[in-house]
Formats: sequence, structure tokens, C-alpha cells
Amino acid sequence: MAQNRKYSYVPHTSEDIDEMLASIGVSRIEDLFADIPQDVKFTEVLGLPDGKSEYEIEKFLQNLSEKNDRKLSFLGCGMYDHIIPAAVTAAASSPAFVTSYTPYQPEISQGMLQAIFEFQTMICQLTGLDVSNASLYDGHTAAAEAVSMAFQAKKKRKTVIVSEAVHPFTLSLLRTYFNEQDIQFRSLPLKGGKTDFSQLSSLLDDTTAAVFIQTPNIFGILEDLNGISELIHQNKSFFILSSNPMNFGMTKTPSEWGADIAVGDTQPFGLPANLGGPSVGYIAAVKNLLRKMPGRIVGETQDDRGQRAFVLTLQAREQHIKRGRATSNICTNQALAALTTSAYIALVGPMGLEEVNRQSMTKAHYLKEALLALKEVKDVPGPFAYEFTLDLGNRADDFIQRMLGKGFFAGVHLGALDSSLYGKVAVAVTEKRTKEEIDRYVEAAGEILKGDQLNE
Amino acid sequence: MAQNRKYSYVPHTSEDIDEMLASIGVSRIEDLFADIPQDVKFTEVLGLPDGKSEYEIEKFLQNLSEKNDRKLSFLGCGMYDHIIPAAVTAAASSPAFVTSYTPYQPEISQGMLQAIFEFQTMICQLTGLDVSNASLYDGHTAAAEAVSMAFQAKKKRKTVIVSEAVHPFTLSLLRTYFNEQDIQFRSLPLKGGKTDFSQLSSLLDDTTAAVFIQTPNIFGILEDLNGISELIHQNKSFFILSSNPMNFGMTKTPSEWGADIAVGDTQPFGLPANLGGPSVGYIAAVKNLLRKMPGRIVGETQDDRGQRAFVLTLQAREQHIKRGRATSNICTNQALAALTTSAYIALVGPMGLEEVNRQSMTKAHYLKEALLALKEVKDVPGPFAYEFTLDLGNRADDFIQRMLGKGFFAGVHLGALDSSLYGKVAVAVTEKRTKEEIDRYVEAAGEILKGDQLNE
Amino acid sequence: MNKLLFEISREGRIGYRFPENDVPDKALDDCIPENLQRKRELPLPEISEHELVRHYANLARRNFGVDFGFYPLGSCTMKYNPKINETTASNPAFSQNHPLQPEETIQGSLEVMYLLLKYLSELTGMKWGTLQPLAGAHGEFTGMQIFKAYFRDRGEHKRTKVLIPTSAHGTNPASAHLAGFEIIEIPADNRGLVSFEAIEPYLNDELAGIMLTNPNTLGLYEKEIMEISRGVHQAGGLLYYDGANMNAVMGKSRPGDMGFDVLHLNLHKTFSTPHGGGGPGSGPVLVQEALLPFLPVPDIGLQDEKFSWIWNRPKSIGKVSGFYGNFGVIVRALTYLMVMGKDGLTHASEMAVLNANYLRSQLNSLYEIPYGDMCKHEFVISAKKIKDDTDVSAIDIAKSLIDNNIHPPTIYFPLIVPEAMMFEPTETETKETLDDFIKVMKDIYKQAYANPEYIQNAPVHTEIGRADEVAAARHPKVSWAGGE
Amino acid sequence: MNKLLFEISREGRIGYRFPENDVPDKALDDCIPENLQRKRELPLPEISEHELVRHYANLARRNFGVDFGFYPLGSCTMKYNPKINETTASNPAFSQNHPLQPEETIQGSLEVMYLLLKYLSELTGMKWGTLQPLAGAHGEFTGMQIFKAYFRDRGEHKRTKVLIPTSAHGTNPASAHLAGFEIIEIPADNRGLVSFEAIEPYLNDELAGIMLTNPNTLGLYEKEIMEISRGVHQAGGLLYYDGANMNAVMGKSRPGDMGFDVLHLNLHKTFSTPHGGGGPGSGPVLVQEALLPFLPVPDIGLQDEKFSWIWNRPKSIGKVSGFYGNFGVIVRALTYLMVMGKDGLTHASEMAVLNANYLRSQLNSLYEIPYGDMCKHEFVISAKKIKDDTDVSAIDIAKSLIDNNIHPPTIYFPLIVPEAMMFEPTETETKETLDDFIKVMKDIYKQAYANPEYIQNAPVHTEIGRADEVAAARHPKVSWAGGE
Ligand SMILES: Cc1ncc(COP(=O)(O)O)c(C=O)c1O
Ligand SMILES: Cc1ncc(COP(=O)(O)O)c(C=O)c1O
Repeated sequence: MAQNRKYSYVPHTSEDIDEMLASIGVSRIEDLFADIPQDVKFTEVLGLPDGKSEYEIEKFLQNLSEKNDRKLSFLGCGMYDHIIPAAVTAAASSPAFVTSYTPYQPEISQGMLQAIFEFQTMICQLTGLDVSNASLYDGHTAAAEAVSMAFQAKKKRKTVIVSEAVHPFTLSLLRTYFNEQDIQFRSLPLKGGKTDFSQLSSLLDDTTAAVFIQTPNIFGILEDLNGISELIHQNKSFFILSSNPMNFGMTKTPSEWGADIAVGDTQPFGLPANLGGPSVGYIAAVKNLLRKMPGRIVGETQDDRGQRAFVLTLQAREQHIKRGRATSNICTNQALAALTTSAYIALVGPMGLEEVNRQSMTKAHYLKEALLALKEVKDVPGPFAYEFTLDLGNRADDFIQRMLGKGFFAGVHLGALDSSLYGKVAVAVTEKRTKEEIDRYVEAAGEILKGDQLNE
Repeated sequence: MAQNRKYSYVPHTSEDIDEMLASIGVSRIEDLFADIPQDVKFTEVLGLPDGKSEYEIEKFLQNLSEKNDRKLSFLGCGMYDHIIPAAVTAAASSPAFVTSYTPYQPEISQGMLQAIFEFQTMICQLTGLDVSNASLYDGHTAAAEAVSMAFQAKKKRKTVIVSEAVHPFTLSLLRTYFNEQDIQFRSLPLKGGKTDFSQLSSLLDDTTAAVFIQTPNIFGILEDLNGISELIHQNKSFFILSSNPMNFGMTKTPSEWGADIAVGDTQPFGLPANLGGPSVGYIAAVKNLLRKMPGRIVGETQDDRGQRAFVLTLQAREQHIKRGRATSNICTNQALAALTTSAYIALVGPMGLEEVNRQSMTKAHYLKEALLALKEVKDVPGPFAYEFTLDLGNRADDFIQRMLGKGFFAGVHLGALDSSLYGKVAVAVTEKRTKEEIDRYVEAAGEILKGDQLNE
Repeated sequence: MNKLLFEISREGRIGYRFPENDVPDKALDDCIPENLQRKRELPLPEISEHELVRHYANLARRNFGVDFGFYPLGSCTMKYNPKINETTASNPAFSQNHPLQPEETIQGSLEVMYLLLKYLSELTGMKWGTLQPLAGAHGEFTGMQIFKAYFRDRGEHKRTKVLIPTSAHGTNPASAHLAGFEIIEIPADNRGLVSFEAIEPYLNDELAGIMLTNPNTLGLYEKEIMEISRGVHQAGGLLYYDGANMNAVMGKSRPGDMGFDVLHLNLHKTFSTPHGGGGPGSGPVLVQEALLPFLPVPDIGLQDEKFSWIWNRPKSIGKVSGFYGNFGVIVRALTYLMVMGKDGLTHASEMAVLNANYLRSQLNSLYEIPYGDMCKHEFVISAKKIKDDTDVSAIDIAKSLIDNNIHPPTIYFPLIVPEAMMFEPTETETKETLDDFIKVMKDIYKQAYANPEYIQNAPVHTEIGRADEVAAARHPKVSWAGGE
Repeated sequence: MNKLLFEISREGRIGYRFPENDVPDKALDDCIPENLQRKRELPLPEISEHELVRHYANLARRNFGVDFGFYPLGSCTMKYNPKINETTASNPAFSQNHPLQPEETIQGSLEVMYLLLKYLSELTGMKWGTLQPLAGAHGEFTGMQIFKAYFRDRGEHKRTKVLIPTSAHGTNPASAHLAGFEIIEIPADNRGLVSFEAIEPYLNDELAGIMLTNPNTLGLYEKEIMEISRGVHQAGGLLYYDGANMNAVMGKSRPGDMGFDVLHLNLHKTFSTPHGGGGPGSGPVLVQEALLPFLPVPDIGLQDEKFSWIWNRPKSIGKVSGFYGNFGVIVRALTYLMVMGKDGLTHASEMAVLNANYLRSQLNSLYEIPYGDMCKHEFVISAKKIKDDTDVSAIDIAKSLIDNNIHPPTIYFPLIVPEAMMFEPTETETKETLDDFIKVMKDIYKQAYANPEYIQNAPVHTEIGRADEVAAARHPKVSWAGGE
């Protein structure tokens, strides 16, 4: 009664197979593959391991996971270590959400459709903008989709102005996406840790489709965007603003800054960092850009019995209808992760978002002040919420490495993302960190940095 | 906007409270407790910790859990370390099962009712007996319920004969349960590692309500019950047989031995040991004992539309109807854990049960042979499935302790459960243990036991 | 309608793959004598993993839980079960320990149990206890055995009588009986309470004690509790507290202070552990100092920061369950208790009582509430007048609630109220939920008079209609018997 | 019908408690200049935890997934998603790593990615690849950028044309277009295949390449694949393989051996990762040796048993997503792949093809199947004749399936089949499920002729009927706008 090792997850008994082959009218499984030309038939044995039991693979992966090493994290730079309420994870784990696909059939998909409609609404509520969608891959690709929208809406304009203070990975990705001969990137340069907006007027012209800004920027610094939208709009260009949406709990929101399109990543709302994904790209825009939006959108309507119903709508924008002329190629998005982040927002509510922001801010400022008190430490100055940047020069890598030895992920060396940022270390502090942990960080940093000085 | 720390899981806003008080017609919450006499009103502050966030308590408990220490386990003695398929745990985790209570309302409880009906059926299929119930607390209390059934069915008989080879905890529990003056326990003594059935005839008389046997017994040894039921039935007593039901994958089942009532614990079917609970007591019996069964029973019937429907049935046996004259006092049982074990049985199926048994048996015999080859080791001889007992005499505790130091839970010193079993160490080996693990066990045991000899 | 597992079974189908055996094969006959081997076929189902998952997923859709809607099942405290409890309890460092592991390898788990006992003792005003009982009724039985051991220890063999109010839960008399006591039923007085007067005749040397729940099953606080407890004690008896209703009085009134000697709590009620479709629960028992020697073994000791099992308790009643209790449930309860803290627990009781009184005050005008003018965490309506007027009975109203996506209350209990409907809203329900419920109850009332058949035919929106319970009991089919 | 979160919101309600701040308080104004502070109120919902849980629990009841029933959605491979995948992926030692942690602290995770790439390369016959793309379409786009970089590297700027069959999935032309290519649609021949003849005219120095899926969206194996690939290569072009249909040919035929240069796979199809109501997915891209230099950065390297990120790839197309891919999905796919092993994967494809052909052979007598007489993992029915005869269209049949608790197939795709219905049963469905489905399809057919309105009015057993999609698009309401 040895188990047939091939049978993982496949329910067919040998009688089943025989009956089915007979009813098809062939005699062997191989006959079903007779249409594969001989010269492309794979006749060898795949160079893959033999199948194993779930139990063995679980042990194998458990062992692999133990090769990882978690330390106390002060990492941010696009992914943040916030508290994840158990109820949020539970709410999103329902097999009915997990094992469904895109809700093409509204009659049996109202659950997911309503959840996405709620996600869209909360993105609008957070950004203050009018319309949103069912999610994009992540915050970085959302940036590309926003720029793409701008180009589509301004067909003749081929330039995009991008602040040098945006995340280097966003910038790298934008360059991958828009590498056409005729598309031009113009850089809005840095001045200290902020974007130098004094240069904006001179860069804007009638080729400018959009201006792309990020706040808090790569240094964690909150950009002062006063007057920016006016400048951009006078030039009939679009103002695209990228943000960690957690900050909206406390800082000015895209609509308040006059942005036309807001993008970013909702990972801070209840998603584990997961080595970078799944997270969720959000996009929101002013109403008149609705038909230029990428990806799935859920809309409210009525059914034939007069009840409220939610459906995928404005599908004429999408690849399965428009094909080559679609607003975007996105099909599968990040629906379940979007649902998770909605559940987070709904659970903590506006007061919870404020609390997270207030604590993260207070703790980040507490850490920064303590570090600056070490004297050996310089920072990249500017107002910030809960991520700030130290300027450690040549000591950056060594600092991070030695902090690691003391049990800390001390920060992200921005120089590793973009060599022009060499020496800059971004440090994020969330509500999850305790005073005791922060104090230990300061102590460890003090030992390392003071020691350094002596050795220099 | 400080959070009110009292508000954990309570949705009331202060407006809610005011409105509700007003509509009740009182002015303060305290007024709602005015009916508590002054001398029993609690007016101090509870000596409990302050409430904390879920996050902090999760960390606290995580830290506590890290004070535990898991080793490679060869422990059995009522709880076994079998592989638990992920699908089983997942199937049983649905909130609709988890957050419901006893299915009093069949119209909205068909899910749980059907699951229990299936559990009952599988217990009948495994034991070969006719009827079963929705579960009992655990295998040990199931033993008590079975004895109680026997006493109820034989009102005039006040004696129960119990083999000395049953689990000492079962025995202790039976003595707790039946400590009335007029109830008498008679012991069926040991002969080596088996029950000495030659004594049975002489112990049986017209006061004997039941004979209680366990197989595999406390030493893991399979009792030879040939002819036993005939003896018992000639005396018009009941034959109660307690078993780890996993063994039914390979060894003779209660109906084959002629038992009237079968009991035991279904923990080996997909439940983690969980320091002893939750597990599930099963009970099955011949048809004519149905109306003496303890606890909930689900039955099949029809609804008023002619559809198959499941309901709690034969409630006239139960405490909420019969009160003092109920067949048992059990109310809340182990429903969810019973559902889990049904899912396990259904997933692995008859072939899977055989496979688990065959592997556990093969591995256990492999280990025992290797240990006996060490010469220094004596065993309690007898046929066994996947648990056997070593006789280590004075070295038992030391052996276990030193094996612990080498990373093993080497076995259960039965002497700790019953001093008359001093020196006997029960060792269980399941399909989960690999050859490499077993070989390491043998090596470690060899080092310890040989070393001992030298030092003696 | 789901098929049964047995109806989807297909011979030869494999659902799960185990690792390959990696020790040398051994013939069955070489291990197990032929006459000990199973000969009978096991007629168990054979299904695929996908079928298994679907089967239970669809069964789950056909079950109502407190995660889905209002569940005011009286006496059962169907409060929200926080998800964090599931997280902490499923930690493998807790869940995968064997009960017979060496003590030094379960120090964390022992601390969990120790802390919970400590906190429960403080909350109830008792000295210490045991977590071994696996549900409330099991706790009652344990408590009654402690009574017995106490009197046996004192040589008071005549004390065989236990007083139990007629309004008590059925498990009370069942447990007392099982432990060998004789039960004397004490009727409630016209306030719905146990009066001192009613028990006075039994205060003699045959009295073992009394079992009470306070607030009682009518949701009323027993006003004469101190007279009763003094009387019982003076007569040499003991008081047992059925803690099923503890959710009403946390931080407000402690059973220990009321004079109770032994009690149980239901962790699956007051302490938010899920009810699991009927279990597992947990029924810790707590006692006053004098009764400590009789607690089940093992106890948990703490010395030099090390926890240990204590077996040496010569007067102990022994074991009442296989190991130490439903540890998985215990972790959940401790999680809840620590999140709530002292203020949180008190506040929970306050809001539970507020919710109950709010409902009571709103339903009072239409429905008859025979006892009390204020309640604690629950209250009992009598549908007798409606029944007399319209022939719509408590069960009809219950079924009509189902059609409104509300789980019915406990009905026909306590037995002293005709056509009883016992509502316990719990503190985790919002005012909006209560208001919706009130509206439904008012509509049902109106319908009962306007169109009684409509209510009597309820439920109609459910997958099955009313089931024939009489037929089920008359011709019991309690297991699947093949395709007949 | 659930209320929206916004409709159950109550001002002041608190859903979650955070730890108390334990560093000295700091005024907002001392941290953030006033003009950078939010002034606008956030109109977000305020609900309790219990309400949250209930809300989503009830939404979940209103959603169909493959855990609940048959889901033969063509082109989507709705196979069973093994629960073990969820276990391995939710291991915190995997899920809680930050993407910018030092490499030495994520050696286990890097090995997971490395192994998956290695196994996928072998399975497809490619050299190596990237896990960065976050879905199939994203993989296509990545692939098209690799095409571009390749030609740019070779200075072949004229190569701007990409051939795409009319039967291709919409993402193919959309991705190619987004990457700046010009699309030439290639019609299928009367066999439903791309013939060499059809592409021959474009085999010139403007050709960048061709995008194909094989088996194609009709479920047919492209017989002339070797002629096509030789032709394209001879003309200096490249071949892109859309791996959405890989479930048909594992162990049977490898895209690398067919001559493809670049491909993507959908881990959320072939490799059993759940579809999550529309995502997250994962779309790894694999390439032949010549295209390695153009893969996105970072690559994963292995040297001296140490894994590392490799950023130094001067010809790389750059980044295509924020970090390294949907790692959570990657863990699931590796789990599946390793459980299945080489035999398991081959067997899965065999059974997927068996199931599809079985269905095909059973439906063939009633329903028109315009192309092929054998299929791979899926097949396409045309309901055109039924429509002409009875006015019952593909969508009506689809909705009628819903009434039978079966998820509809993909409809109106591929575009080359009128009234198309594309069925993909997958290998994890039992013969019994297929037989039930066949019976339903036969009944629907009969009904369509006997009583067409019955089918046209479907579904009737669902909570909502057909929704007015035209109104939805004409007056878009894409967010909740208050109680209006
Ligand atoms: C008042 C009362 N006492 C005792 C019990 C018995 O508790 P359990 O069901 O946990 O055994 C219950 C619960 O149903 C109850 O409501
Ligand atoms: C044939 C085919 N190609 C490409 C895609 C796009 O994949 P994804 O949805 O993962 O972006 C799909 C999936 O819908 C498909 O079926």
C-alpha cells in the first residue's frame, strides 16, 4: 500500500483515469500530448528534486528561515515597522477572499467588490482627492502609472520634472519605464535635504507634462510645498505627489497641497515588510482624470432588483478591452493586501492614525535629539515626521555593521541605493519602539561613534 | 486625544453611555449596581495589573513562551506527536465554527451539526460500535463516563474491575469520580507488562457492573483480549475498552474484541499536545446503550420542507432536561477539537491511518531493537505498536535527565505517575521521527547507559 | 446542502502524503501477532485535500457565530473573542509541549497557569485554585467533590444535602448528584430571588451546602446573599458559586466576599475564549483557604523563581481530568485578562449591565418581564401572555429572530419562567446593534398579533426550515449508515 | 447586504489600543511646523474591533472562492491552493524581514529566491531570471523592456514591431505598447493556430519579436512553433513566451526548448499561490543566456555558500518594482514546487489536460467547440449557435452556472471566438465534480431551448441579481460620498 508519490493534491484514482481516457477515446495519457511536435517534446527527466511530503518541506523551509536573523529595526525608506493588529490579519485571512480571483462576477463577488470600494473610498478620504482604484503593484510602480497618466493626458508633452529627493528606487524605476528617446527627465535639484523649488519655474515649460515630488522625501524630510501647485498649474502641468500615507495622520495631505495625482504605498497600514512585498500601490486623482486611471476600479450601481450593487467599472480603459491602447497593462493587482490595509485603517480610525503618528514622531524626535547630543553626529536638517537622516560620512557602513553586531538594524545607508547619497543614513522610529529600545540604540551608537573618534 | 485605556473591546462612546442611561432612567453607571447590598459591594481597587495594549501582552507572552524549551520528543503516555496536516488546522479554524456555541438552533447551525454527525460516524467506523456522541472532555473523563454508564445500566451492581495496566491518571480519576462508600474497585493485576486475565473469572461476580481494560496498555503493550468478552458477557457485565484510537489503523478494534463501550482520546488525530489540552474524549457503545450515553448527540432527521437536517437529539438524557437525573452533567464539550480530529481522519483516510501506524510501528521497533542491543537495557516485554517500555530501574530519572541534556525528551518515567511503576520508562516513536533522529537517540542513550555501567 | 464526507468518498483516493519511511521496513507480522491485528475494514472516507477544505469551508458557511452577528444567548456570554487570543494560543512554543515534559522545559507555560490562577483568585476574592476542570459543569463536579472531601475529612458523613434553586442551571443538580449528593430544590420567591426564609428549614447537620449563581439566572442580584451565607456557614455547610454569570460583577462584587467557599468560572464566557461550536471550554475552580488541601493534583508551586508541579497533597480529591486543563484555552483567557486589566474588566461588567438594562428598558413596554425592575448582565422575558393571546410561543419568536439574522436567546430556561426568553447582550455590542434588535423585537410583537402564522412559520430565510426533533428522538439515526 | 464601513461608523468609537507613549511627550508644533500640519479632518470610519471582524466576516460570506466550489475560469488556473503554503509564508522569520536589511541577516530568504529561480529555470528550459515582477502583465512589460535593451545594446534601433496573435491576452499588446513597441496583430488560421505563413511577411529588420503563449488561449498547442521560432530568430527577432498556460505542459514541453528567449510565469496560476480576490500575484521572468545582462537589478548571487544581491549589471534595464518581488508569494510557490517535485508537476499537467479533455469530450455533443479536436489544459466553447437559436448568450449561460454554485468560465475571450466560453478545470478537481458540471451544462442547454427566459434571468439564487454595469460606467460612483 505504498503511496504513489506523484499524487500530491491530485484526486484521480487509477480507475478515474481509465474511465476518463476511455470516454475521451484515447488509451494513454501520452495520447493527450500527441499534438506536441516531436522536436519540442520534453523526453528527459526534469532536473528538479523529487516530490516530498508537506511535513518535510515545512521543516526544510523552517530551517532556511532560521538562517535569517532579526534585530531591533530602525529601518524605513519605504517600508515601516508598525504594529499590526491581530484582528486586521484575521479579517483578511478569510479563504473566501484569499481563494477568489478578480471579481468579474458581481453576483458572487460582492464581498471583495465592496471591500475594494471601501479601499478606494479610504484612499480618497486620506488624500482628499476624488477618485482612486483597486490598487497597484506597489508605491514605486504607482509613481510610474501616475507619470504615464500625465503623459496620456498631455499627449504632446514629453518632459517630466522629478525632484532629486525622491526614493532612488522610484527614480530608477521611472527611468526603466520611460526610456523612450523622446521622453525627457528633468531634475529638480537638492538643497540640503530638501528639494530646491527655486529652480522649478525655470524648468517648467510647455513640454512639461508633470512634476513629481515626494514628501516626506528620501531623507524623511517634509517638503514645504507652499505655492508649488500654483506654479505647476499655471504651466498646465500635473502635480504628482508621492507619500507614505501613514503621515496623513498628522501632516498635510495631497489635496491640501493642490496635487492632481497622489501615489504611494499602503504597506505601513497593517502589512508586514515581507522583504519588500506584497505591499500595495495606491493612486488617487482629481475627478477629471478618472478615465485615465490605470487598473481595476469598482463602482456602485444597482442590480435588477433595485438593490445596491458593486461592479468593476470603466473597463473600457483596461487591457482586456482596449488591448494596446489601454491606460495601463495592469491586470492582477494587490487586492488582498489592499483589503488588509483597509481593515487596518478602519480599525485604528482617525484617532488611531493620529496616535501612531504622534508616538512615532515623538519617539523619532527623541532618538534624533539624543543622537545629536552625541556631538559626533551630524544630521541632514529639516522638519520630519518619524524618519530622519544622519550624515555619517565615511563611517556610515561601519556604523551600520557595528550596530548590527549590537543587535540593531540601525538605519538604511542611502548611499547603497544611490551613490550620490553616500554617508547618509536614514533612521525610522515607529510607535512600536519603546523608550528602553531607543535608549539602548543611543547607548550603542554612542559607544561606536565615540570609539570611532578616538581611533580616527 | 489620549486613549481611554478602559475601552478595550467595548464600543461605547460617552454619548452612547449617556443616551442609554437616560433611556433606562438612571443617571450614573453606579446606579445600575444599586441592587448590590452595601456589604458585598467591592469598593477597593482590584489587585490586578493595569490593562495594556494587545501588542504589549503579545510580547509579554512571547517572552514567557521562550522560557519553554522543546526537545526531540519520544513522549507518549496518552498524547502523541504525530504530523498535523496544515489543511486540517485550516479547516477547523473557520470563525464560523470557532465563534459559535452549542448548535441549539439547527436552522443556523447545520455546519457544526453535520460536522459532529460525521465525527460520531467516524468514531463508530473506527471502533466498529453502533453509537457515539459529540465528544467528551478527554480520554480519561471518557473512561469515567463509561463506568458511570455501566453503573446506570446495572443499577444494582456496585463493582468495577479495572486492569492495573491502565493509565495511572485514568485510575486516579476513576477513584475521584467513584468514591462512594458503596462502590468497589477490584484490580485485575499485572503479570509482566500485561494484564493477568487468568484472575478475571475469580473477580467477576454478580456485583460486577463492568470490566475496564486498556489496550495498548500503559506500557504500550497490546493486550490479548481473546475470550475476554465472552467471560464478561457470561457474567452480564459490560466490557469497557480504552484505546488510543490511532492504533485502530492496524490493531484489533473494540468491536472485534467484543467490547460494549469503547473510550479514549482522539488527540493523535491532528491535535497538538498543548500541555495536555484541549484534546477530545470519544465514547462509543453498542446500540442498546444509546439512551444511557452521556452528553450531546447529533441525529439525522428532516425539516418541514422534507430536506435532510441534523439536530441535537435524545436531549431527554441531558442535564438541562433531566437535571439531577441526567446520564451525565456534561454540557460544554470539546466540539471544535472533535471537528479537527474528524478532519484529520477524513484527510488521511484509511490508507493514511495504516501508513501512520506502519511507520510508527516500524520506527518504534527499530528503536527498541537498537536499544536492547545496548545490552545494558532491559525492557518490559510484549507485543506493541509504537510505544514500548524500558525497565531502567534506578537509572530511570538520571537517564531522562541526561538525555534531556543531549536534546531529547527520551520517554516518560512511569514511576512519576505511579510509584509502583518505578524504573519503567515509556518511549513512543511516531511517523514524525526520522531514522537520523532515532539513531541519534540510540547513540546518546548508549553513551549514557554505558557510562553508567562503568561508574556503577 | 453539503454531502456527507462519506458520500463524497471515492475508493483509492489519497488525501495526504506522509514522508517516506526511512528505517528498514519490517513486516507487520514481525511486529504484531496476527491475532492482534485488525481484520475488519475501516469504512472511513477517502477524499482529496481540496475536497476536505471545500467540505469544511461550506459547512462553515452554514453556521452562525458571534463573528457574524448578534448572539444574545442568555447565560452563555457570547462576547467578542479577540483575535489576539488566537495568536498567543497558537504560538508553537506554547501549543506543542507535551504534558509530561520535564518541568524545567515548561517554565513559561507554568507561569501562564500560575498567573491566571493568581489573577482569577484576586478577581473573585478567593485564595487559590485549579485549572484542571475542562468546562463549567466539570468545575461544579470538582467543587462538589471538594465539598465531599472536606466533610469526609471532618468526619461529617451525614452532610449529604445540597440546596439548589429551581432556577439553577441543569448542570448544578446534575453535578451534585453525580458527586453523590442529595438535591433539595429551593423555589425562588416572588422577587425571583432565593430568600433566607426558603433555606432556613434545611440549615441542619445534614446540610452539605448550597449552589448559587449570583446574579442568578434571571439576571438578578441575590439580595439576601449575606444572610444566606451566614446561615449556611453557621449550620456547618459550604457555599458553591456557579461563576457562569461573573461577567456581571467583575470589580463590583466578589464571590469570595459574599461568603462563597468554592466556585468555578467559565473561561469561555467571562474571559472571551471562543465557544468552538460547543467547546472546548475551561472551568477553573477557586477555593477559600480552608479548602486548599482538597484541590485536585497537581498544584502549581513557585519557589526560588522556579515553577513546579506539586503532587504531594494527601487530602486532594485526586485528578479530575487527564492532565492540567485545557491549556490552549488558558492562554487565551490570560491574554484577555491582561489586555483588559483591572479597569478594563470592571468597565466590561459595567457595559454588559448597561447593555442589558438598556434592552430591558426598551422591551419592557411590550414584553412581560416577570421579575425585577433592574437586571445585571441579562434578563428574562416571558412570552406567556403573547402565547395565550396569539398562540405565538417563545420558540416562534426565537425562530423569527433567526430570519432577522439574530441568534435567538436562550429559551425555556430558567424553568421557573413560562415561555422564558433569556437575553444576554454582552458588553461588546454597540448601541446600534441593540437598537436594531429592539426594532426587530417590536416588529415581531406586532406581527404576532397581526399575523401570527408568519411568526409561527419562521424561519423562512434559512437553508432549512424547522426540523422534526420528535422523529429524530423516536428513530435515532446518530451515525451514517451507508447510502440507505 | 452589508452596510459600508462608513455607514457603521460612530464618532468617538475606538477600535484599537496602542501602547502608551513612554518617551517624554512633545508638542506637535515643536516637531512639525504649523504650515506642514494637516488641517483637513480625516473622514475615516470609527468602529470597534468586533464590528471590524463582523464586517469582513460577512463580506467574506458574500464572495466565492475556489475553497468553496468549482471555478473553471479559463486562463486563470484556479487550482487548489494548498494550506501548507500559508503556513510556510506566514513564518515571521520570513515575513518580517525588511528589504534593506543587511544581506547576512536574510541568507535564508535569499536562498528561497535562489532556489525558486533555479527550479523555474529548469522547468522552463531557461538560463536564469528575476522574481521582481509583481504579476504576469508586469512580467510581460519587464520582458519587453529586455527586448528593447537587447536591441539597443546591438544598435538595432529599427526593431520596433512586435507580433501578437489576435487571440492573445489583452495584457500582451498593452505591455508591448507600454514598452514602446508597435503591435502587429496576427490572426489565427482556421486551426486556431499561428501559422508560419501568417508571420512570414514580418520577418524583416523591423521585427523586434513575437509574443506567444503555448498552448494558446484556445487551449491548443502551437504546432508550428519550431518553424516560427526559427523564422523569428533568423530574422534577428526574439520570442516572448506568456507563461500563463504553463500548467498544461510541465515536464511535457519546455518553452526554452521551443526557442523562446524570454518568458514570464504566473506563480498565482501554475504554482498554486492564491489569487487573493485579484492579487497579489507574482510574474517571474526567465531568459536565455544572451539576455542575462539585461535582467533587472538586483540579481541574486551565490558565492562561497553566501548569497548576495548583485547590483553591478551595467546593461540591466534597471528596477521594475520597488524591491525584489512579492516575497510572500515566492515562498508559497517554492513550497508548492518542492512538495510536488518533478514527478508531481508532470503529473499535475497530465491530470489538468485529462480533466480538460474529459470535459471537452462530454460537452462536445451539445456545445460548439470551434477549434481543435483535442485540447491542453483548457478549451473554448462558442455559444453563438445557441445565441442565434434562442437568444441565450454566453453571459446568460455563465449566470446560470452561478445559480448552480459553479463559478462561470472566462467569457468573451479570446476575442476570436464569438460568444466565447473558456473552461479550465485544473487538475485538482475530481471526476465527480466534472460530472456534476457536465450535467449542469446539459441542463442549461436544454433549458436554453425549452425556456430561454429562465436562463436569461439567471442568477436568481444569489443575493443580488444582474447589476447595471452601463449605469455604473455612465455615472461613475467610485467612492462613498456620504449618506446621499
Ligand atoms: C449558569 C450556568 N451554569 C453552568 C453552566 C455549565 O457550564 P459548561 O457548559 O461550561 O459546562 C452554564 C453554561 O452553559 C451556565 O449557563
Ligand atoms: C494568457 C494570459 N496572459 C497574461 C495574463 C496576465 O497576468 P496577470 O494577471 O498576472 O498580470 C493573464 C492573466 O490574467 C493571462 O491569462
